[in-house]
Amino acid sequence: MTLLVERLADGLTNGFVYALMALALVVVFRASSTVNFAQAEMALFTTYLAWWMTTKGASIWLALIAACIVGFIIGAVTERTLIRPMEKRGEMPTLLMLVALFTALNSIDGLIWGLDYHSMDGLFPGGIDDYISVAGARLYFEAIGVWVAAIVLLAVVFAAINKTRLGLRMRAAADNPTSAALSGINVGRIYTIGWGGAAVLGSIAGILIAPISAQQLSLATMFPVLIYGSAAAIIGGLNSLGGAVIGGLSLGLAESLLTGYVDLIGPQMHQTTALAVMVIVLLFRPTGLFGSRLEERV
Amino acid sequence: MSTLEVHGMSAGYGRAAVIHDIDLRVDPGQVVVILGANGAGKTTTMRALSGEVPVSGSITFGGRSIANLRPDQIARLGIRAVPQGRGTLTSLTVRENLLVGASCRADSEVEADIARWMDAFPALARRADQPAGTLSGGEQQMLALARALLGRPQLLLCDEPSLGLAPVIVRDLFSFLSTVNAETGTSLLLVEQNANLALNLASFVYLLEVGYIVESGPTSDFVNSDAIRRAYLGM
Amino acid sequence: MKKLRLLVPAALVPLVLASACGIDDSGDVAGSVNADGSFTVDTANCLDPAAATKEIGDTIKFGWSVALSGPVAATQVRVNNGLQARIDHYNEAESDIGGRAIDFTMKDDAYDPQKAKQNVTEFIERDNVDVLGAAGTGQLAAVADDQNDSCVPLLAGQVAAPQFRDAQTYPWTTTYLPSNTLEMELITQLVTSEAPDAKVGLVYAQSESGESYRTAFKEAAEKAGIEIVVEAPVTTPEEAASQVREAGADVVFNGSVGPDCLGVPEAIARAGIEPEMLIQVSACADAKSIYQAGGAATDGAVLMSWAKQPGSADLESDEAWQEYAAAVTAVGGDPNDNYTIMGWTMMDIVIDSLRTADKDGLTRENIINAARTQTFHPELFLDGIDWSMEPETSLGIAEMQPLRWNAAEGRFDPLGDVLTVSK
Amino acid sequence: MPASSMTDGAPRTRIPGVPSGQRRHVAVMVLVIALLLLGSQAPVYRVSQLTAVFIFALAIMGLNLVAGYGGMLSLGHSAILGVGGYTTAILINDARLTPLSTIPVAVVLGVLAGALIGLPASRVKGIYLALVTLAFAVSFPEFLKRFDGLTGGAGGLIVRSRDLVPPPWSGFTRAERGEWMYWLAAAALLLGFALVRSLTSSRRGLAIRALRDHEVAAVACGVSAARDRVTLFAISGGITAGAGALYAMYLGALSPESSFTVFTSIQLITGLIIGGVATSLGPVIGGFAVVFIPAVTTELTNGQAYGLVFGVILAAVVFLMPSGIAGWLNGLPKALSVHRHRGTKHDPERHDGG
Repeated sequence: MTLLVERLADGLTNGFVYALMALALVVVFRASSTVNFAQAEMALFTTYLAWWMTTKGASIWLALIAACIVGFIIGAVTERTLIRPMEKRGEMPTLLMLVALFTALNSIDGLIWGLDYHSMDGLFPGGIDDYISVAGARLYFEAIGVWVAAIVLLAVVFAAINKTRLGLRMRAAADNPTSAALSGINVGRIYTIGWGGAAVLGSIAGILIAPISAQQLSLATMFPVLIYGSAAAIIGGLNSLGGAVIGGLSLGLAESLLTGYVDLIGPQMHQTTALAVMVIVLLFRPTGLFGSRLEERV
Repeated sequence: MSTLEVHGMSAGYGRAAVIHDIDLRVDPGQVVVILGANGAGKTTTMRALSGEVPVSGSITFGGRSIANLRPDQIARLGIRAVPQGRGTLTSLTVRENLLVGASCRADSEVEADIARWMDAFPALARRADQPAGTLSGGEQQMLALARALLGRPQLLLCDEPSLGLAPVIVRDLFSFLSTVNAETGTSLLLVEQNANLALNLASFVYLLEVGYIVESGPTSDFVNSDAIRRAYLGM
Repeated sequence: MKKLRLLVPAALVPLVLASACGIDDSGDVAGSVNADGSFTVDTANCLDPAAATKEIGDTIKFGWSVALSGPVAATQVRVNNGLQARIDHYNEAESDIGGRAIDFTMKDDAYDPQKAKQNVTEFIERDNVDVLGAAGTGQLAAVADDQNDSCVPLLAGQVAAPQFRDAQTYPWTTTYLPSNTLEMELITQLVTSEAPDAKVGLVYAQSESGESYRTAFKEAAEKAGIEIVVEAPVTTPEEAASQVREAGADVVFNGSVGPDCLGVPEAIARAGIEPEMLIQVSACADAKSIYQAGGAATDGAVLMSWAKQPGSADLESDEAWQEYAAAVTAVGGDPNDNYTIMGWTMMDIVIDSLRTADKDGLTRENIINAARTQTFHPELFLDGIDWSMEPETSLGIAEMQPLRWNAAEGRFDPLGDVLTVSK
Repeated sequence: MPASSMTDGAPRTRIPGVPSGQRRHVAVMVLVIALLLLGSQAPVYRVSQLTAVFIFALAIMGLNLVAGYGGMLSLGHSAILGVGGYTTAILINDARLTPLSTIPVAVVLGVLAGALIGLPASRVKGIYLALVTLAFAVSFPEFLKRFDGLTGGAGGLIVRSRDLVPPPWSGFTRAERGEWMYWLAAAALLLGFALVRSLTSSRRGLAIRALRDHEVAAVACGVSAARDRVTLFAISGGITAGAGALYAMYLGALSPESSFTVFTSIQLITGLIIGGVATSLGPVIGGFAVVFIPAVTTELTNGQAYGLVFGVILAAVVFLMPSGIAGWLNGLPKALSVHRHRGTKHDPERHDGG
């Protein structure tokens, strides 16, 4: 029982982080019909920035705000300078731009902050005694904090997208850019904001995961999150916001339970497990579980 | 005073121009129709005016040049287009579609306008909270019209509103357009294949043939005119 | 398509014909062990035997292929500081190998075997280096054959894998890191003496090193009659800790490295386990980033060491340490870094080999002969522990001192005597 | 279809059976052999570097079939490269086969691996396909670790150089293994080149390009989209796995953590883009890029800047040379000659004016 609770809790913690990353990917996909391969590396950059600020004495919350601002700028500038010019050239050049950005950003992190891994203070108390006991399992505030933060963030995002004027514009631009533009919506600006917002989500995901990641904060911290996040986004449906969250949570839980309980899969194969689920879903439902139409340009 | 004035406008795709050296004018409150056969360049003309296609030549609206502005800039200046194919935002609800139409307005009368157009189109009111993708073709056309009107445009561009609709619905649509024009004073620029309907509504006509304006004049000049037949048959 | 159908078989036929016979398995003799236990390498197999026996000129060219970029470069750069500092110290203060200077070059292989091979080929063929170095099993695997065929000694390779210790297979290669087999055997000795009848929880990383620790520990535990109650992989430290707790282990061996050096002890503490003994591998020796950062979670953690640990009380009065610290500071490194200490001692050992070889004339042949039969006490090794190479086993480090982390004092304290491998 | 805009295939009007064309072929062959001879005389480390270039070029050539001619971006070719490499290494070490005889097996397994990775291509496209192939790339090292009895797990495999001696009939001695590998890799590259050329200029090849550029139309004309896509992946897999086999023979060491990760795929793609997508020379140029750019940046900066340089070059090429260096070279004569009026490079956009 204790083990089960612990595994569920672990799965949930990871699942929420995957959900945030998946949500960021979906927001970008809805804007530019591409999967932002550099999403995790943008997040890594801002997470490093936040960590660096804390080493200089800034509070982690101040660092979080700074990371979000810088994240927004990186996302927005990327959209304007690298992605928009590729719009007419299609999927492949866009992807390649993102691969280029991915490589370059990781390299820049290394150049600026070195190659060491760092332990980073979290937003929530992380001491050995900061836990509550549930069925013998210790649920640490760090993990619970991630859940709460993610839930709040998701609620804010969903409210913003479904209840605000900006959200309406974003949905309109994602649904039919031409109609949106003819209705007076500056679609380009909406995309820029979308990319920026996605990068903010990623930045927060990074600051949530880095303190509890097995990798700590290092150049390799965020890439696995991208893998799981994109698998979650695909499973949910690349243009479905709700699907991303469900995909992320179920992937986190499935990963924890399957690798824990199913011997055949074994511990070596946990990324493979997630990706196999993704491929199977895609083969049967090419648009994911909750995705609508497949982007098709003839 | 809103007046659309077009001089020497050419536009097309890539380097090949589809329409050449077009002159056009729409006065306040006026209903103008562009008639022409398939492939004459009607849709290109509309897309040029709404900013979707790069143009050369001069286009002014209310004295201000709008040539090569972005579609959203043109829309915000008061020209709204109802595109061919209706451009329904399928995953949004009917009500949200209408709100998108009003998304650039900061006044407090948006809800009143929505109520007004829903009154005019009860079908929209009945399905206000359903995804717009579930509407029938005729309902989507009305939604597109209502969405455009929610921008309170001074000029409405309608690209073949009758396309693919049953005759009875088309009649309703045109009578509605006439009401709108009368009640709000919105100018209309229509592109139509259905000449009879259009001529009933319009006060001024342009004939487009393979990219050129070949004739123009008040509607009365064109009733039973050979020119219209020629424009359609391309003779 | 027709053309295509013809092309494929036309290409395959000669290849299949060529395969008619299998591989000839007869091996070459690499060298011989003399009556006095020393080693004489056989230069007859060298691609250029003359180069192996030619006296080295005024400069000893030394090429290292290491990761300066990529994921493992973090720790590697810290090792490199030690290497560089030792070389600088030699060139500035010693220069006692026939007055020669050492020209030391590092090339980045980004932990990629293909780039390592490229680097070593350039070192051998273009730069004409006299001594080589490499780090990482895959990298050494990609270069060892070329390097042995060329008869350029590769000394103190930063590798723990045992296959490179065989003097008959790789006569021109020596490695520095103690084999995991040896370390695990010493750890089981410690467990037997300190916690007899312990139920051991084996935590291992799913990496090359992790798997190798796991295998070696299981073998050693079986010999020593120690019960392993669970083998928990570090999918996440939390998952591993949960499994250890469920199995009721009272001694935990953490066979993982890198961030898990700290991650696993923290997860163990957080899972509410208070093991009698938490044993870490020697690669997890970094006091600052692991033990100080770990707080209560790492208090009392045990590991094996052969080198002096930063933070020990007596370092202030240790002249060799002061010399080392000054040199490392000069290259911008941190003396209180175990990886830097390691780099320094590695180079210390190489320089000693060169010195010894110089007595018979500094040739590549004599260098490797000297390195294969070497007894030496690097100043930064713990007292009572020597570097001892003999051609039969090529262990180098055969003894270690168990240390226990004392969180209150912020240092490692010795735990019992120096342990030696049982013959 | 988007992919076409960056794959300016440089259409050439060639009239079959005209002798001048054949003479040109002979001239090109002579030139190639002369260049290869020249290369073989370079210093040993250079020859070794060129061997690596040829091997990567061959791997990229396989990738070019799907990503270039097929318009399907594959991030899974690192796994295929690994299948080839591991097949060769395991057959040499465990079955004691001669290195050469393992190549056909590696190619066949590569064909199967390619078909497997390409199977989803019959269902999903574009970005989705890229993610599916990414899944294979990420999973491959995990599979290697899972089945460590066969693959050596995370520690990898070593093939001893004495097992890699050139065959006696080749005339090369053990000491000349480097040169032997140089010629072997060059021969394999030429073979791959001929194969891709004959494939892409065949009717099927045209159909495949049609599929890439105008799927609906191509399917309407009787091209079987699903089957052709999978076939293309299979052939591509064979070629890249062949490169993998050579890689194992060249290097003598395989390491799952460093040689066959998704970053290798990214490297291959970068090479292809820089060289020129859907051009026949692109992969060769790409091979040079993949081997020499890191070599140069390492010399200049020693370390971490390598990724930055690679990223910047990739972005710059995508921006400035949409069809890569090969495409740029192809366009050069045209650009230098008199400007022709109608030769627009851009795809005509949809033309649906009313």
